[in-house]
Order: sequence, then structure tokens, then C-alpha cells
Amino acid sequence: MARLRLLYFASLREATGIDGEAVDSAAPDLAGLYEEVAARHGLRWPREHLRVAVDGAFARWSDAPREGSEVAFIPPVSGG
Amino acid sequence: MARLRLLYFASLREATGIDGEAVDSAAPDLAGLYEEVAARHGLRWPREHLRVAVDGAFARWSDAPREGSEVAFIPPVSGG
Amino acid sequence: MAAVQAKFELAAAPFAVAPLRERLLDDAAGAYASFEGWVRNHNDGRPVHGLMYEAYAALAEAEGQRIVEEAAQRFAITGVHCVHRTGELAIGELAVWVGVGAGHRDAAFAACRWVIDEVKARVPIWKHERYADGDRQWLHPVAATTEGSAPREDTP
Amino acid sequence: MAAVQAKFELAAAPFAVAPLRERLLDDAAGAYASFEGWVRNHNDGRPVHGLMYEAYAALAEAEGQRIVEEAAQRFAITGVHCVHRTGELAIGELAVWVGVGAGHRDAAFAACRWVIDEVKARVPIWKHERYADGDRQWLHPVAATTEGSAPREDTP
Repeated sequence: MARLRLLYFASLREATGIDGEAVDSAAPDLAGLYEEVAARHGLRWPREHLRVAVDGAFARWSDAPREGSEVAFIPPVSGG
Repeated sequence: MARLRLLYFASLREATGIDGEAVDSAAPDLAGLYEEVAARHGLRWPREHLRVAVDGAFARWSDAPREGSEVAFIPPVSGG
Repeated sequence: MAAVQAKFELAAAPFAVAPLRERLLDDAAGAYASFEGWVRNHNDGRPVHGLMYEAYAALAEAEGQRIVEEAAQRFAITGVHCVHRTGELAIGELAVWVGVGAGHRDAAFAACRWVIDEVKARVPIWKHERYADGDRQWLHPVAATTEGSAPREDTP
Repeated sequence: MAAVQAKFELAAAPFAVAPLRERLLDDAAGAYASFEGWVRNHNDGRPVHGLMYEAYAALAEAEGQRIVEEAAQRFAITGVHCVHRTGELAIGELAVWVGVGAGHRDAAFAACRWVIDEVKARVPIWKHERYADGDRQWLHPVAATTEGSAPREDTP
């Protein structure tokens, strides 16, 4: 079980209604963590369209959630 | 016979020692005019490397010299 | 050879380009290319009243800095700088600026183009557009290959 | 659609870029690309002290204007402006500026690059370089295919 801080941006923030939350998760990897979160908040983004970041750096979906880390799901970007 | 004003720029001005001159020429075209001028001033540019302009617009070497016009031989440019 | 300047910044308020350009001037540089993105009054034919850029600031700054440093490695340039706005922007406001100094124009143009393309593709910044009809939405462009399945969290 | 601004000018004295850029801002334009050529302190590894640009002014202005108007036809842009210096220039001085406004960055970059390439190839302006060793020469670059036979009127 890892204690994590989740961050939501842009349409994910609007869909969840929050810009972040603390969660405890037993998911073996970040992909599993997203499935939990998507189910709980009813998110419609398939994981293939998102990237994931841990503590301010892009990470792999296969990475294990790290105790105390900050995790963000990154929807397609539109800067520039 | 056409009365013409010739203009010289950059290395052609240095080679002729003048920035322009009035000439009378019986050359049938601007190519022939350049041969006359090159011979008289000892210019070493082959005509293939130059362009020719008449009255402020690029012209063809096969054009006939026009009475009273201003003719410039344009060495390769190096602006920018 | 002097170290290549490479800097990426987020700006929460309007910024002036002239002093940034000035810092890229270099006696060894013969070429400077710049790009600016401005807020247009329309998008896909729809009148736009204004927009907001939201950033995941920590990651955006880190990823942006990686992009300009990568540009300094890939291209023969003397300096590169990119600034991206966040927050509310009105029509005609500057959203993003990229400036590149280089010995020659090939490298200046190529690096400038590469940086803006990478910033648009990789930096976690999102555009929220407000339309003349009162509607608003987040822009989440999905790569063309999967576009058919792109969902919109914010529109029906 | 409003007419595309297209302007070419020679400048006998230093000029400021900021007000020229300002004139290309347009609520319909989302992209702006610019290029600047500066006087470098070296050329082909040889230290340069300064240079002079000589123009056949009447033809340079006419040909430059043709180039920017052609750019306005070829590319989806909202405005294009080019200014080229003449006379004596010191190291670090601005020699040429091209600014382009457009709806999208592809057209802005492509038009900007095309204009500077055409200006360098077609506009009758010649560069006279002064070197650290006191030598000076006119630059008359000859296309690569015929380079072997390029004469120098001004050097032995």
C-alpha cells in the first residue's frame, strides 16, 4: 500500500472536480493506479492518450507507485 | 548607334575606376555591349556570372540596347 | 567556444520580447530566428474571445528546459530562449516566444522550428478557449492516428 | 480577407525592429516568424572588423518588393516586411530583418525562410568586408556549379 498525492489538470481537473487528492493504493504499477482513479471518477480518457508523471518528471506506466510521491496524469497538451 | 548610360557597382566599379559613364555603342544586344565594355576596361568576369539590368529592371542579354537607357552589369550579389 | 545559452521559462504575466532578443545578440552570431504565437480571434472558424493557459509548472519548466538544452546539442547555435505564458490571455496577446541565435541561418531556423514543435508536443500546458457564443473548452489534441477515439471530458 | 501587407525597404541608417514587428501584429494572425542577419566578427575563420553594403538602389527596391509580393501570393500569410541596411556597418549591427505574420506557423516559417533566401540570391546588394589584417574585399559568391572559374576583380 502506497500513500500518494494525485494531481489533476485541465479537463481532468474539471472531470474530477478537484485539483488534487491524497490516496492509498495497492496498485502494482501506475497503469493500475490510473484504472482505479478512472473508475472512481468516471474518467473517459483511455490510458493510451495520457502520459504519467511522478514528482515532476515523466514516468513509465509500468513503474510502481512510490510511497509519498506526487503523481499526475497528463492529458494531451495544447501549449504554443 | 545607341547613346547609353552605364552603371558600375561593387568590384566592377573598382575594376573600371568609375561608377558610371556615357557610351555610344553599335552592339546589337546587351551581350555584345558587355563584350565591348569588358575589353575596354579589362574586366575578368565572364558574362555567364553576371546579370544585366536596364532602367532599374532585370533584362535579357539578347535585348537590344535602347537609346537613352541606363544599363547596369550585375555581379553576383551578397546581401543578407 | 562559449557555452550555449539555453533557457525556458513560464511567465504568469505579459512579457516584452525586445530585451530577451537583446540577450541573444552575440558578436559571433550572424543569424537570429524567432517565433511568436499570438492569441487569434478564431480557431477552426469559431470566433474566440480569449483563452487561458494552465501549466503543470514543475514539469513544464523541467521539460521545457530539457527541450532547449537538447536544441543546443542538436543544432549549431549560440543561444536559445523560450518563454510561454500562463493564465488569462486576451486576443492579440503573446502566448509563446522562441528566439535563437546562430552562426548561420540554417541552424537558426531549424532550431527555432524544432523548439516550438517540441514545446507544443511535450510541455504540459493546456489551452482553455472561450468562444463568442459563451461556450468554452479545454483543447486536448490527440495524434491523428487515434483521433477517431478522442474523448472530450468537458463537452457532451 | 484584408490585403496582405508586403513591403521591402533599404535603410541607410540603423533601424529598430520592435515598431516594425508591431505593425505585423494582427488579430487574425496566430504566428509570427522573423529572421535577422547580424554582422559577425568573422567570416570563413577570418576576423572581420566591419563591412559596407552597396546597393543598386532603384533595382534593389524594385526586386525586393517583387520578392515580398511573391511571398504574399505563395504563402498563407497576413503580412511580410523586409528591411536591408546599406552603408557602413559595425560588428553586431543588424544587416537585414524579415518579419512574417500568418495564421499558422508552417506558413510563417516557410515564407520567412523563402524571403531571406530570395533576397540573398536576387537583390542587387553587395558586401564589402574589412578584415583585421587591413585587407578588404567585395563578396561575389558564385553558384557552386561554376565556382571553379569564379574570378575576383579585387584580389590577385
